Amino acid sequence: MSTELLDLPATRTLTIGKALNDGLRRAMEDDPKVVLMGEDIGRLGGVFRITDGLQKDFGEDRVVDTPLAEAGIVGTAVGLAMRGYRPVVEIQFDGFVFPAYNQIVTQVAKLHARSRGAVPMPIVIRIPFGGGIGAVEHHSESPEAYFAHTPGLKVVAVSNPVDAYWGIQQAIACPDPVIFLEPKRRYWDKAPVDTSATPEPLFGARIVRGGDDVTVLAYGPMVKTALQAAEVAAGEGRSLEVVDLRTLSPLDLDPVVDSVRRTGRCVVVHEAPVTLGLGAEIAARVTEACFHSLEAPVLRVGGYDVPYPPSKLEEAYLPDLDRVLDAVDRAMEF
Amino acid sequence: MSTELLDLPATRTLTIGKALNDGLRRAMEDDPKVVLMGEDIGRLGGVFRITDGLQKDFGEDRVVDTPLAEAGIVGTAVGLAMRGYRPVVEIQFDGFVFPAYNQIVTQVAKLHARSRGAVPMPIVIRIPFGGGIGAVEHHSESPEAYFAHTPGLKVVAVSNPVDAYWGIQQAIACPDPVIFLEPKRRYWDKAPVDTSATPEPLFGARIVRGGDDVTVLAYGPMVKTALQAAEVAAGEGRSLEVVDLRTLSPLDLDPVVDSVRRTGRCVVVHEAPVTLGLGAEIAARVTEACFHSLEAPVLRVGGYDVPYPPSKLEEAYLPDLDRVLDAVDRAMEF
Amino acid sequence: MTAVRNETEIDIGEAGEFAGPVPGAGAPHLPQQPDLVQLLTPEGERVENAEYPLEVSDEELRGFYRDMALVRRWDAEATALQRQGELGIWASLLGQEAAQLGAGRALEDGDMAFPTYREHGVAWARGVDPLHVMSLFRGVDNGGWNPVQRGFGLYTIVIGAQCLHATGYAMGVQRDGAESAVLAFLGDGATSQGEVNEAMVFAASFAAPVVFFCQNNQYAISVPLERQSKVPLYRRAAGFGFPGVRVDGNDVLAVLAVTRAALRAAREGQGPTFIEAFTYRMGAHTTSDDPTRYRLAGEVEEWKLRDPIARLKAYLSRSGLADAAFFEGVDAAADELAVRIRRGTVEMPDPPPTAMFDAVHAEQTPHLAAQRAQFEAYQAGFEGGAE
Amino acid sequence: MTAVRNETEIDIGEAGEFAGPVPGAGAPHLPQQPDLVQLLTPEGERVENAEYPLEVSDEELRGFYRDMALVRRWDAEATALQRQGELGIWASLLGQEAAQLGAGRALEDGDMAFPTYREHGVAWARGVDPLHVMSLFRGVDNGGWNPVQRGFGLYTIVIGAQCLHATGYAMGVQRDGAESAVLAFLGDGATSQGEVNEAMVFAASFAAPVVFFCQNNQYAISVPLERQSKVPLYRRAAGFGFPGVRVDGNDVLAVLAVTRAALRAAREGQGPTFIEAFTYRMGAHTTSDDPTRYRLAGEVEEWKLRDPIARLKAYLSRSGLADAAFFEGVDAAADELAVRIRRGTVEMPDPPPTAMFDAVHAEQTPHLAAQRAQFEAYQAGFEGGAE
Ligand SMILES: Cc1ncc(C[n+]2csc(CCOP(=O)(O)OP(=O)(O)O)c2C)c(N)n1
Ligand SMILES: Cc1ncc(C[n+]2csc(CCOP(=O)(O)OP(=O)(O)O)c2C)c(N)n1
Ligand SMILES: [Mg+2]
Ligand SMILES: [Mg+2]
Repeated sequence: MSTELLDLPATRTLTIGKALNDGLRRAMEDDPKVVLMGEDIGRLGGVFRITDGLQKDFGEDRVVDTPLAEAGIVGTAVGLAMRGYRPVVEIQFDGFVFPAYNQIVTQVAKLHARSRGAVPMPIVIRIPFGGGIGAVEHHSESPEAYFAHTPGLKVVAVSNPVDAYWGIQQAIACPDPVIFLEPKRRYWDKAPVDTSATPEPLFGARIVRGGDDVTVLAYGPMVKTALQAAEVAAGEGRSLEVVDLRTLSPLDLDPVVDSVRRTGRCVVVHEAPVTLGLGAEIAARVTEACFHSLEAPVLRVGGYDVPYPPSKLEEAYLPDLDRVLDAVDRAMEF
Repeated sequence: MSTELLDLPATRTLTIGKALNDGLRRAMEDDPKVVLMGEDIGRLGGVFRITDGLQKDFGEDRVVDTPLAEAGIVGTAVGLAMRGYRPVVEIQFDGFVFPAYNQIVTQVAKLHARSRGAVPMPIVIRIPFGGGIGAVEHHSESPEAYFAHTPGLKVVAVSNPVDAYWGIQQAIACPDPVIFLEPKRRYWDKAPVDTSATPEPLFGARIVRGGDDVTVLAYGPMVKTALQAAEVAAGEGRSLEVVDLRTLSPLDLDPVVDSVRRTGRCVVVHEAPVTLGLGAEIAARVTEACFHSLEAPVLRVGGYDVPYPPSKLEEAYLPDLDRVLDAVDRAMEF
Repeated sequence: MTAVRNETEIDIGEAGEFAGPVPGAGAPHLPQQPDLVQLLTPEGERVENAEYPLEVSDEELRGFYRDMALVRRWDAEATALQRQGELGIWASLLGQEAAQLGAGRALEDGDMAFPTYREHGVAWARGVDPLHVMSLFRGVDNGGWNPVQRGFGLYTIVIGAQCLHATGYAMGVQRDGAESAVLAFLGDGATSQGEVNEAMVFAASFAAPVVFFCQNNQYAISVPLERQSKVPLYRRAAGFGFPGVRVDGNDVLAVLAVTRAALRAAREGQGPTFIEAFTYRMGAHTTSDDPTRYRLAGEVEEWKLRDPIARLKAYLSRSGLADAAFFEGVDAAADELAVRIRRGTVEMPDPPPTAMFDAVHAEQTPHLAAQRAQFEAYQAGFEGGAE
Repeated sequence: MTAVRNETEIDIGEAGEFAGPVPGAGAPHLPQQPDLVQLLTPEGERVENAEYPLEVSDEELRGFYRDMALVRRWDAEATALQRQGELGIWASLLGQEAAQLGAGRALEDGDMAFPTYREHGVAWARGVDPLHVMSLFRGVDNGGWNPVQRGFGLYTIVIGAQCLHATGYAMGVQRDGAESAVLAFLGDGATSQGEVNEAMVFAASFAAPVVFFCQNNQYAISVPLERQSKVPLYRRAAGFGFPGVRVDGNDVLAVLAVTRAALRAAREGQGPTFIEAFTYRMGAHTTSDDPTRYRLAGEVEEWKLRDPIARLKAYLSRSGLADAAFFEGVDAAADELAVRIRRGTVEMPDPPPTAMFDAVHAEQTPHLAAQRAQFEAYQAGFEGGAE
């Protein structure tokens, strides 16, 4: 087994992609039951190289290049989990998770409840998600709401290298199934990661920028966009509080509610279509919890209710800092 | 071809099940391109007998007993639609739609957009949905939010024999794919149906009981529950306005907004888990549209965020009139 | 080389059982089927098959009879209980006792089975308490046994999903270096599901120690086999690169021998096998079903001639392995079992409503804990109000 | 009857091509493969196959060369354009020209083809303007041709989904009583998808006039064929009850003959056929891929000896059917095509952003109309603000 990580300084500047790779490596070193499965994850190291080098170091039994069948990957992961393994599945792109949908919704999500707790399902399903990379159809989607609506699943989205490094290890250690969403267009974003630190809990939101006027919620790739918007807003004398939701199921809304009670205004941002996107749930819950504090309805900035468009149109489709600021303006004017 | 319907009086008392059967028959008579497909829909007439007698009268090419494979059914329906047919697919139970999920989300929903309108997808996917029939796992689910979150699909839910009779015909005539949800535990509910009337549009909500204090929204099986609640509330001097949403995608919220601007209070009821159920979207939109009229947040009554429980627990799980009244009380007290 | 169209056509013709409109009906005596492993004829005569030698003690033979008779009695009692409103539904195994007991008894300690919703006979063989199965059909839970401990998965209602679980479990067995095998149950209808075929792809690709045991009971609810496949199902396997075999599913000895051989091969690292147990669903699909709508009474009558229990009884009697006292003893035991099952079922307490919140996750979420608390408060308030 | 384990093992041994670690690499001269239909050897010699007699005119032969050369030139230009940032990605067909043109030209008027994302050669044969294909890879739209009018479906990126569409379309052809057939394209990797196997179930069950044309180019991105199947893919079909055949996918004549025969059988009501075109992806999976990570250069070199275009060129030259002037003419036409494609691509206008709202439904919803209007107002306000 490799000891590659041991010889390195505790704090290094890592991309999200490399942080995931290191996190996976560390999880595999820590627990021999961790098995990675997916299409092209072995020799190729995955189309985004997130599993680069792991098959070489851990062998073909622990980093499994599977046949081309997503239901098969997730369904066999269920069996491996029953046998005491901790499978970590890579779905190559967001748009290709649907062949596995039946296994995820009717089996992965339900087996623990079905067995009244006798059968844990410590499966992680990694999905590079979201758009903005100029890809063809099915390579830019944001399917998180489908999973967050499904009881029995936990859903997280990371936005930065630190959360990527710790989050993947925490998701693997979690005894429940976790849909682990990776912001594919931010894979190359860098930050220093202290691998000797004590990580924050996986299932918690985090205030990433303090502010007074409007609370802006985002997750995954949109956190950066929200922060950019806050920067611009600050220049215009407007103070945005930005929350990285981090966990989408369960949602951690306590810090959000505290914030909105202070600011009185809330904007949620995501790439997924607005209708029944995470923003809908958040709006409903925040409104209920903050009814008497709200100066404006919770406003949502998201993808339009259309199939993800051809890449020449994705800039118009995707929320950007201007659309966030537009929503902030509308919230202020309400 | 049968002329069974011609010899009957225009107005008859029909169950929802029989109204669907008559509606399907009439659609098949009107358009030779209508083809029914599904498991056990032919000789058996479907497990709920919704297609009873149709194979006998229209033959095996138009009422097709398929192999046991939902992706296969929906995927071949796509091909038939491309060839100019209007396939009407029966999914035997809500919980068995997931093997077809990939075809529905990545193909049925997207082909019209993918082809820039060159390929219409006039497919109807009929799903008996919801609980309350004392069934085993996977036979009592409410998957509507998964579809309503998917751009490109239209989603309707019927609650009564009149809408069943006309709705199925309108869905078949619709050039777009329609997820057609049938309230399975109400299949045996009866009402007079005037088959010579002019039907209301398919994609519209309807106020089914006027009231002043709280607007209660429901669809499918919960409409009856909402009406029962209104009846009891009336006895207690409280006046509920009940809206049958009828269409879930697109939502028709104009009459809802009008109503809530009057009542100032709104409760949404559905069987699906609350988190990211239709109630979330409705709460978000109604709040935005009625922000200054609302006396209380939009409250949601739904299934809990757990897998649909074993049938001995479904009474505790499912919204009933008491839970609706409890929410009404909470809305009044806010 | 040429396309295999002609070969295939000839093959279909030879097998012959698809000639008539009703599968099997044209061939009431199974030995007419050239590709069927059989060790006990419908008349109860023991025959040998060189490929599948079977040593089985007299005690084991009587045990099989006892098992099958008891399971059949259980099944009848469950059907009666459903009629009386004590179960929500029941999926009868009537006619499939030999397939299930033969397969179930071929399993060894450490092996794992993944059932559909009809494998009560296998449950029995694995030592699952029948009341755990009853609680599922009563709507109390989804089956109360611990699957891994019992070596018997939970019933799986989504057709075919368990075949992938079985294959994955077998991949785990492989990684453990264990000498165990996995048995995946499926129906004839299930062979059409994509996931089942993916399970065959994975099993073949990884040479996983899994055996697919398909009970071809001729119907998927109302849909006869021909809609799923025009060629015998056991041939599906060869196209995926592993062996398929058809066994007389109403012959408990043949099923035992064939399943044992396949499991042994799996344990020895030879990879998967597909077994088609040719049998018949003598009853309705479930208690909700009305088979008179889609099949003729005559067909059922013909299959009665191949009854798996009568067949073994004939053999036991004829060969002097069991006498009237033995059969009476079994009947008495069956009656006792029925009483126990009836009493246990009707007395089964309803679960507490909060149970639905408790096993959703291994680590309960604050959200669900709060929802549970609200639920309890609501229930309590309601009781308070009723006081 | 017995399990077919031994049969299967022998079969695998006979076919032999799975012996080495690299598929096909151990057998650089295809005639070593006993189960491969071939009409033109890698050296360009015409051979006969009694099952697949082929009459083809000199003009047609030259046409095939021209088609393949032009399509290869298109492919090279597209790769270059991607490198220069004019396309988002490109999926090269390099090495698969014979498979695609042979299959494409076997189609008749009224037939329908359902491609994956790599069938540029089939698009060409169906008369689709290359710029429609380019617009997809440029991100302007998802392919601008009318699929039904062209008899050529839109590119399908979700692996295998189109096989069900093809089967359903064929069921429609059947209902219309039309004498047409449908050709479904798929890759070797796609054979593992459940939906593809379901398509085979449906096609067999309804004897639908559909032919599955699998280009086994030995890889699914980085994953070699052995991960999907240990036995030759064409054998998959027999298990579903219809014929399978393997053809030399780098031999345009053999592909034409075999595909024609299968389509004819389909049109005549004989049901589906599965064709495995044994070929090789000479380039990367797409322009995003780096094949040096998973395969050796030597393998590619060996396959160059079987190049489909060189092979036909050798035959045409040797048999005097084409002279230097002809080949120069083709080269000139190819250059012209490349210029047209380059110009058309770089000059292609971006679509108006509102396009994303316009074809979601056949009947626009009020909701989407409102969202579109908001979008326009937002865009306008933004432009106003920028002034
Ligand atoms: C995915 C899925 N689709 C449909 C059903 C409904 N259904 C329950 S049993 C059954 C037939 C199964 O037939 P077969 O596989 O032959 O098993 P058998 O019931 O005969 O034992 C069907 C269609 C289901 N349970 N799951
Ligand atoms: C359902 C699905 N899963 C994964 C992918 C990603 N992907 C694109 S091409 C490909 C390999 C396809 O291999 P094969 O079928 O052999 O076709 P080839 O590319 O070799 O022509 C994969 C895994 C996809 N497009 N769809
Ligand atoms: Mg069956
Ligand atoms: Mg390939």
